[in-house]
Amino acid sequence: MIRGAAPAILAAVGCIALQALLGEWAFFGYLASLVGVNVILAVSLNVINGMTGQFSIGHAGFMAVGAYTGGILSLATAQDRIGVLPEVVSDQLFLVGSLCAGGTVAALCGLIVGLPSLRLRGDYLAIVTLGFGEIIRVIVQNTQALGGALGLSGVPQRAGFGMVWFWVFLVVLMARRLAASPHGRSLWAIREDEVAAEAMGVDTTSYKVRAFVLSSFFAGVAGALFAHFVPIVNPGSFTFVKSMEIVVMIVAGGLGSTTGAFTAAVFLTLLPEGMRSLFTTLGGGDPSLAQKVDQVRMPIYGVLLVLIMLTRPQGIFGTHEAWDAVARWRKKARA
Amino acid sequence: MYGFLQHLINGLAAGTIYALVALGYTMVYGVLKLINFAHGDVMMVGVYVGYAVAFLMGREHFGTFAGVMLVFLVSMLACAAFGLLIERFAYRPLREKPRLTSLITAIGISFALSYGFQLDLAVNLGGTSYTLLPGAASRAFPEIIVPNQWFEFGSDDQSVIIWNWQVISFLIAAALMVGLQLLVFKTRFGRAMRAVSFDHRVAALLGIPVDRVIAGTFMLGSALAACAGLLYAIKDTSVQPLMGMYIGLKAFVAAVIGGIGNVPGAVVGALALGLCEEFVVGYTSSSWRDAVAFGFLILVLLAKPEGLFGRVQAEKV
Amino acid sequence: MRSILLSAFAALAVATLGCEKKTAPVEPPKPADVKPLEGKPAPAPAADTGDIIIGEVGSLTGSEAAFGISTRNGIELALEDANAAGGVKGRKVKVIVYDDQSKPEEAASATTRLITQDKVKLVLGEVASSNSLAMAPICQDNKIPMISPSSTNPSVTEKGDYIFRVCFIDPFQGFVMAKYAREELKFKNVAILKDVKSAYSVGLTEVFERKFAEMGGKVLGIESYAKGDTDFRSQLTAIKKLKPEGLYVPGYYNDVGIIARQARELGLKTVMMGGDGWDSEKLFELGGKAIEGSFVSNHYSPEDPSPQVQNFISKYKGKFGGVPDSLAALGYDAANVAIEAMKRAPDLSGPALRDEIAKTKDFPGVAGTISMNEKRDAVKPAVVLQVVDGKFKYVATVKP
Amino acid sequence: MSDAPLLEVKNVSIRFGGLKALSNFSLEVRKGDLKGLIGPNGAGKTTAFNALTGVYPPTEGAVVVGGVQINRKASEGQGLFSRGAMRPFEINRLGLARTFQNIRLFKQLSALDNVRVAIIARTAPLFSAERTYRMKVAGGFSKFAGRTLETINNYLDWWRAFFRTPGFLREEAEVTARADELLQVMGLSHRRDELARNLPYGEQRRLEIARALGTGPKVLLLDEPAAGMNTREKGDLMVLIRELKDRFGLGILLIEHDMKLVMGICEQITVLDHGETIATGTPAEVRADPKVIEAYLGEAPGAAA
Repeated sequence: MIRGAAPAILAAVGCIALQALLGEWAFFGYLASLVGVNVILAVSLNVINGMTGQFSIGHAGFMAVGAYTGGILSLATAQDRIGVLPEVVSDQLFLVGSLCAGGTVAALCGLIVGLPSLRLRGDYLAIVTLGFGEIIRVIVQNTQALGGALGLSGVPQRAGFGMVWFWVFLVVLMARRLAASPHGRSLWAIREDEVAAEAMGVDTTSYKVRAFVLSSFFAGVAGALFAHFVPIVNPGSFTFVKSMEIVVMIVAGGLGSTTGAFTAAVFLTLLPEGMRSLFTTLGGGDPSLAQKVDQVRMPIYGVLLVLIMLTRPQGIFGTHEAWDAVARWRKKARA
Repeated sequence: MYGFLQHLINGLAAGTIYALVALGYTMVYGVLKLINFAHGDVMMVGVYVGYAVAFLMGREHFGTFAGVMLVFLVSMLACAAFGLLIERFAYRPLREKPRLTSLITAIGISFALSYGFQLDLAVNLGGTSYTLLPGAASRAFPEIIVPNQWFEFGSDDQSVIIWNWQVISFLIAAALMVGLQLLVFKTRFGRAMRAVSFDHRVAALLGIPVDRVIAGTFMLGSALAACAGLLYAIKDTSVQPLMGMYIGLKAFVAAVIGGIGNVPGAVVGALALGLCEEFVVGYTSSSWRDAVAFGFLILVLLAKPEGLFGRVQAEKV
Repeated sequence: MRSILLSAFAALAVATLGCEKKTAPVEPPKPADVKPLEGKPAPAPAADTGDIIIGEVGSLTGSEAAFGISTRNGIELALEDANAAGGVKGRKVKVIVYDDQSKPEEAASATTRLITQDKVKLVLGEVASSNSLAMAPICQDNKIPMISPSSTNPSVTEKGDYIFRVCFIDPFQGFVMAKYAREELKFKNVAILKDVKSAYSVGLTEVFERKFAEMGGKVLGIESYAKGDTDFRSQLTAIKKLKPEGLYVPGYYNDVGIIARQARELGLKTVMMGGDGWDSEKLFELGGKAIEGSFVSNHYSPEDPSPQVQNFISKYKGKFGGVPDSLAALGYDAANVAIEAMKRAPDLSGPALRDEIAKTKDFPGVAGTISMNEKRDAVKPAVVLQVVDGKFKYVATVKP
Repeated sequence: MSDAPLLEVKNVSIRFGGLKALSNFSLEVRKGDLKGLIGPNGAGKTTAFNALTGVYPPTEGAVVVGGVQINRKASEGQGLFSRGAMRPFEINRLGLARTFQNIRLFKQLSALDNVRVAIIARTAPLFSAERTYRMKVAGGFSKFAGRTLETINNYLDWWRAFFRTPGFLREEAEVTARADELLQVMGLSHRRDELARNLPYGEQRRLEIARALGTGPKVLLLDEPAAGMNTREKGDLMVLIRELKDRFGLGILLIEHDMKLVMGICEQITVLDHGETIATGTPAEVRADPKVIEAYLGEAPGAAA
């Protein structure tokens, strides 16, 4: 057990060190956090869409649940601290508490949505999850206690990119170990052939619901992290478009490939920012060109998606994993 | 009572417009098993084409039968061509690939269109500037048909109003739906469509030109969308690049409620959705409209997972 | 497994017991990780001779794009003027504009980038309050002053002492219209149609409703819609039955234009009233004749005969075509307040600029004379305009 | 013990709309039985299998597996409010496993993983699996509590996988060893790490049997196990099926087109035509039955499908 948890502990140490080293570099930190949140979302959605083959397009809804739960908890405990600990440590402990709470509430929502709807066939499941995401948004928008349309502001900004990337590590580790476990095999089986899986004694509904709950948990954590480094939690951040962006990431990366989802999330999140830099450079430092071209980013994003699909429909990685390639390579090197 | 009647009429009228868009979704889903997320945006393109035609045509032809027909026809034709183009270059190459990839392509096209149309782009030719892309702001749709009260029943306090656009859209929608039903069940093309929807590989073996049938379905669906879009623009008097996304989503919901892939189902689903939304707006608040629409959808699916009219497709084992 | 669960519970229990209130004075909690940049030498020697860079974040795409573009135009014009007049301290001022797609997280990202990568001295923006709220804490933490041209939600400047605005706030605007409706138009009863999706509209409604009632009027009913709706006939039918003398619609022009048209179609002949969200050329295109005779509260009137305003308008027309709306005017003012502060400031460090902006008093802006109050909100009068012949016509000024 | 039927089918009928795909089908399988189900194309053989394994709940009649009736209530649909027939996986856990006419392997998984999916470890992380099962069977509140405990078990199980606890690793090793054993029995050890879709046709069929055996069945239903094989392969398969029966103590029911194979290994044969059972008996009896000959007229009897 201790050995099993070792990578996570090492990662925690590594993330703290990284945070300490690069914490000064604010824009990098912010961008890294944004990328990290998207990676968590993509890798977790990949568990349900990629590994289990169920098409969910309401991930932003679970993210919203996590963001608001975590945000409100942190707002309520902003002035509290654990007496015996230094303030930074205590703040981070409270943050972890908020993150877990956000994840748990999102997971509960996942259970409530998943139990009835995972009996539905693919496209129908998609529309139910989409509907759920929209319903969450409307509820938030109409609830004054959650800040209504203006959103929740003043959440203590406690999440550094070290914390975000620690969770990224956790979600990737989870996905990897899940994929190699009996659970993961059952999920793959459901993806490949639901009828056969059921005939082989796999309780497909139960596995699907559990995959959904796990996926929602991490979406909730991602949302809660988001609330702790973006100064305002606004219902506009969790629209259908956001859900779509995450779906796009996992499909572009290759459905079922955790490393693919990871890579695509990093790439697609940095793409707009990168285009911004590129245009600034091309414009010879003339910012007015950059700002004109800034507007073209979204249409280009759309066209790029079409092109990726046309040239590499199985996604960048297919169903392969980067670590499998590494393992094969090492095997070959040894032989 | 009057209020109820009024809501009933409004809901049905809104429903007929949803129905026209939903038909496109349902038909494409029927033949390709593809949720064409770009459908709403094709509709938006159609509306802008209509806008341009009306603008070029000039104000004096507004309200005349010929003028209105011209706007509708040109916009529907343009959309059909546009649908054909999308099918040919974005969907056809992916037909044998996993369905998700086409879905992502559809999303990509939807993004490109709805954000692309938000750009302000004009070219200067011979001193006059021509707008190529309309920009983000809403624009007033030319009054090719001025919305007015066609029929009012009751006194000033308590009255039921029927609008001219309600009657027009109802008539157009009804005519198109009957036509579509005839097309699907009485013509060679319809038979080919049904064969393709059953299994396009087998259909190809039987000598049905699958590519042409699918392309035709896309064109038909896109033309219907353009028509619906114009009716919508006349009703709401405005156009906006993001309009397609929302209406498209709603129409998709309607198609699923009715049982996606089923033509009468799409119509019933759309009417049900229109009524449901109208009553929510009328009796509670419009901010809850979307939540209730989706809630309604979820309830329907939970009770009847294949939609109201969808058939349970027993998987062959 | 069990032992682990137990120890987890134990740890939780200890954590709960060990919990106590922080003894530190109540102060906005400092983020643990984003370190302020104060330790760094702010004006690098080499940069002293180059251009002065300021940043702007705006919605150039997305649902609020029209506002963002107007604001950008105004700022561009102000910088052009300032540079033509010799710049600040002999240096040219340049603005870097980033689009935030009307999304808060993008606004935060753009702000961080402006401050840390582009090393701007000052940040302008945003129009939408929710986006400004995303930017404010970042500027505050980095001690870079931020001036919002037109975020009217009160909470924006509450985020810290580096956050300013050159416009009045929502409660004032609601008050202005209530006062005008009750005292000048002598309305006894009104109805309200609010946009529940926008905090702006909800805020204006609240104040209007309270003030109008305090002044002895009666609010017959409040109906609501959601931004992006395009069919308002249900709500308008309900309002028609109430027979109000006036209808207050504190929304954005996109919606208002359509609302007005549909109201007229329904035969609702009530006088409509609104706020600065109405201000756009597009309103007249969308609303057409239906909007005629309505009253709005606004930041400025293009009819103001003062040479400064007319000068601004003619330059704007020359460069961008069309009459500048109030967002352009406020963008212009915000940039000018910033430039003036930079001129006065001994150096261009954040704290120095902050102090100078806070000292702004009786600054002659295009959109009214600006004085910063202790809450860093501009204290200035509002104008009431009426729509006549497809144009806003000045009718009155209401002082705070 | 051994004389109680493992699978008992009583007067089962299945209707699709107006079409009666199967009517009054009855059958018993006991330990050590090797029975055959034959009939021309479209006779309802696969439909019968689907009825037994819970894919389509029977419209009428009763199916009893290991003493438990699997179709308590005939009800269709898959909505929230319809409960009744047992789900296929539950039936499988009662000891009924099957293969498919059109091979339905998990194509993107390795041969080993295909078998491992079927081997479900019975140890539980927190509450004993036996106890939760007993509680669930007891019914009433106890059933609810049992389900809750089982759910908790299921969720905790993930964390065992996540932390790679010693118990988890031991169990995984056991599962792998068992899967390897089954692969070896089916002569597929050399294909262990290959993707199922890359296996030759005959081996895919054998892998399907290995997978079905992985679930630890008492009764094995084989749907055309020899389809697409050549004569030699068929002969090998015949031997193999008999071996499996004895080695694992199974009852086997198989569908086959190839008369020679069926006649060669089955002790008893049921003949279906248009959903009706037209004959039951030993191979010799069936072969002589005039109705059977009539049903096969026009179709060359004995010809490979």
